[in-house]
Amino acid sequence: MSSTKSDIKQYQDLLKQYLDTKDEVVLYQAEQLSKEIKQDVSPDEIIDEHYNTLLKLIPDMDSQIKDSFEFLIQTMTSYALAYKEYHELRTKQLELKAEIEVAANMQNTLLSTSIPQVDGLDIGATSIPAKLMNGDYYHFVQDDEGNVGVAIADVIGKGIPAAFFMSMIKYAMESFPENRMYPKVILELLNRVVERNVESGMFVTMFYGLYDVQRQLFYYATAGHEPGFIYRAQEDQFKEIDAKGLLLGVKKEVKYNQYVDEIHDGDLIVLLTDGVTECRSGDRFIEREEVLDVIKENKHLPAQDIVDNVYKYLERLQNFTLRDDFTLIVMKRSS
Amino acid sequence: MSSTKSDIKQYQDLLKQYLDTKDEVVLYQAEQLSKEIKQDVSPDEIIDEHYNTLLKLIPDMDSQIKDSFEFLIQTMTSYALAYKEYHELRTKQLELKAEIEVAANMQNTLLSTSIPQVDGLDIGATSIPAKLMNGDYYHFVQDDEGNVGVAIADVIGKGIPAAFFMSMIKYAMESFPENRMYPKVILELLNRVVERNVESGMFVTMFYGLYDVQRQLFYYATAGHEPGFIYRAQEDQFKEIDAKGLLLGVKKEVKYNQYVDEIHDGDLIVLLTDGVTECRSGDRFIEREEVLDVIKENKHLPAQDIVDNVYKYLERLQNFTLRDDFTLIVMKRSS
Amino acid sequence: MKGALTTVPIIKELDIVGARQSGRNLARDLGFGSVDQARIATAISELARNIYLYAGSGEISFQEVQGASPVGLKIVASDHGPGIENVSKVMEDGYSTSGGLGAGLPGVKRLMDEFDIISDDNGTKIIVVKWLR
Amino acid sequence: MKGALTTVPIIKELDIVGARQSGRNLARDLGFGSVDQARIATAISELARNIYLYAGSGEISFQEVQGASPVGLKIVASDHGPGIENVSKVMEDGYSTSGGLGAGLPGVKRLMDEFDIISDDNGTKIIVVKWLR
Ligand SMILES: [Mn+2]
Ligand SMILES: [Mn+2]
Ligand SMILES: [Mn+2]
Ligand SMILES: [Mn+2]
Repeated sequence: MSSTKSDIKQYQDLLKQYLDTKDEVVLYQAEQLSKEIKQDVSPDEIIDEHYNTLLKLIPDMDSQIKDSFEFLIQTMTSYALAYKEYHELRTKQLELKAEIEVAANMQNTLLSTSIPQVDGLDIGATSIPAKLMNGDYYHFVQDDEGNVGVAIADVIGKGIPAAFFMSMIKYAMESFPENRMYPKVILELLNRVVERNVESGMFVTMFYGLYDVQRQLFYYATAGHEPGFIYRAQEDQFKEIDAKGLLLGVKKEVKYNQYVDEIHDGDLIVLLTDGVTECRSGDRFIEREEVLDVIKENKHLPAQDIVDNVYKYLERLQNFTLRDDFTLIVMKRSS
Repeated sequence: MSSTKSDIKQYQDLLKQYLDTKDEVVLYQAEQLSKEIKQDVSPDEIIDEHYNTLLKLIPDMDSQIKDSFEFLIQTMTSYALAYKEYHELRTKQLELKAEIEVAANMQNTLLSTSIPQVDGLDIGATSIPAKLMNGDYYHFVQDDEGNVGVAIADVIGKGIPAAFFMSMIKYAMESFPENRMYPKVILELLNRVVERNVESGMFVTMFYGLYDVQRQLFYYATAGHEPGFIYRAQEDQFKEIDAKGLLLGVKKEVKYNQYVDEIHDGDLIVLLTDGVTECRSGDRFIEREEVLDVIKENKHLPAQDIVDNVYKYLERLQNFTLRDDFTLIVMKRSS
Repeated sequence: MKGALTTVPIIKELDIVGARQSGRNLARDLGFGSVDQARIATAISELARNIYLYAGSGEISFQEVQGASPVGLKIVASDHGPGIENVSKVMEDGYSTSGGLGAGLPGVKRLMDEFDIISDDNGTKIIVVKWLR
Repeated sequence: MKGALTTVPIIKELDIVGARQSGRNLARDLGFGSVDQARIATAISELARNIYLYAGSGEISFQEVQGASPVGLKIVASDHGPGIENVSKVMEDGYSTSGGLGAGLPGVKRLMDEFDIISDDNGTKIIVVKWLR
């Protein structure tokens, strides 16, 4: 617990100056000084310096006041200790954070997917982790005929363990053949992968969709995933995607239902994770309608802008602290 | 930044008592009090309380001293902030540690491999991480004819990112077909997987061996991995496994050499990572010969006991603090 | 002064001190003690320095408010600077806006009871409140 | 008193205060200022409380020493209690020996300049030194 004795001298000068002038500018300087010396001087040392400066200015100081400083310094010892621990903790935290950041970057690289460029289908997507590592996941594939497969998934839980588990899902999906695969088949295969690692205690919700670009049909199946929406341009309203299916990893052999919807010009397909709909602002839960309203207001924009604007809107409502990983995909048919 | 006002009242009483008695027992009580209120009361609030108590005791306090307290409190604001951050940091640190532990358990489950039971080949293996998560990896496979494939690998680096990357290798290996695959082919395939994720900046050393149980032949190839040893029972000595090959992930298309050795009755195959051979005791590096001596002393035991005894020996030499992940495999032919 | 607004323009560095002084006077009038006065002054410094350093100019305004508690001091710092690109980033500890040593916006948030920020191409507005306890 | 040894037995709780007082007097005589006196007293409290709570009885001894600096105060806390089973664990933050709120041995280590500990079935000996700067 060493201190920069030269810096602390400034304390003496400023204190004298303040006692002479009582000027706010000196308090401002004291604040700036305290920021600078904070690293090296602990609070009990500040008080000691304060006391010594006063002693020089007022040699005949009341003996009670003198004694009171001994008492104050003893009380401050605990704070000095906490203060030292604080600096050590910061160093440790930075190391750990750096390690996790490397892992998170790696995850970003590993999980990266590019958004397919398709005539007549404009796609926007974003996925933002609440902590450093993401336990949400989205993925696009495109087959030879240009049809677009889209996966959106959420590991129950967040942080490092969830992210770790999600990388497993990714490798499993990459091992699938590249030709057109229907949503129900993919979920059934993935269910087996997750179930095989059931001891990990992790479960995954996933929605898988296949957009047939020739016939403008959207096939989909869900494994307990947060329902998405289809915006019907003609009716100017959102319809919840009504699908059912068990989470991945709960049972060994699960059969998933497959659904299909026609997509018309100006319609939007909105896929999301519960981090979008269950976000909270203080004590108030944000209603799903509020999210949909923001999408509607932005529906004339390119899909990526819609997605980005919804994120910005909800980020602010949540005071810039996400409570859960946030993933949103918008697919917009425009011929 | 709220404070427990009832606790802080005790400060006043103790200070008064101290000014009356100047007794060490009161300072002792002040120390105990400060430990108790530390959670809720920040250092600037302590000083404020101190000042107010003094004001009551000495109503005609020198106005310079009064002003000096305003100045001291302003200086303490930075410390109050650091203090609040300290409490938040402690909470975060505990959360993060718990998270990493969950991920480490998951990794253990995911990377688990069972040791093949083969007539005439006794296998022992262990892998212990230096930190919470393991950047070493070993894996066994067995084909229809009972031949044993063995992989041992080390990500350059340790901790979370290394462990994360290793799970990628695992999934890549699981996606390979199950029929008999030769070491060089496996390394060439894995090299492509690692190279494809080259932005991650991670490299992997790996040794892959295939034990032909019919003909008692050991085929192997290495990707820059720490050389293992074959103990020749007839000569009663260890021979370093002399193989060469580039680390995984450095170049796009790499061809690996494949080697083969005959294994005779009583021979041992020893595979390891550099965490075994490069372990240090204080300033002294442990010689590879020392490790081999321990293996030789234990060679009459079952393979798993050999492995466990070597670990115990080196763990103690290193003062129970591993500097790198530790992985050791022993395969013992006994007809 | 309930509801009444005091505004201090921030153009040169010395205006930071002027804003502190106004804020401190108002806080004292409202009944805030020395600790809170010092904390409010520190928050004002940080907000005003940000304006001075990153937006060039702007203003800090003060208002007496009622809400969670009968008396509160609301401080609004606004500028027409370039705006903050990544607000969440700036709200992280260790990512200081005013050159390393400052408390930064997370510090301002810790010093006050309420904190809100709006930032876009048209500038930045930060609204904070301290309630009298 | 160079090299001379003062020993304070720790048997009842009040002995903790006696050990603090002896340590503080010696520290003052050696030229330590108020801050270091308070830190030394706090370290002594922690060591003496550990003896009182976990070993039942023991002693704290003080000695003037020379070394890294011309003047230092060496404090030895020893007991014949059950010993500490896992020293690495006890030296971790958050694993307090004296019931949650204490600074624990990591705190003692932070308060002093040197720290050593020997613990086995025959008891525990903790040696700490504070150097005069
Ligand atoms: Mn999740
Ligand atoms: Mn979620
Ligand atoms: Mn490694
Ligand atoms: Mn290694």
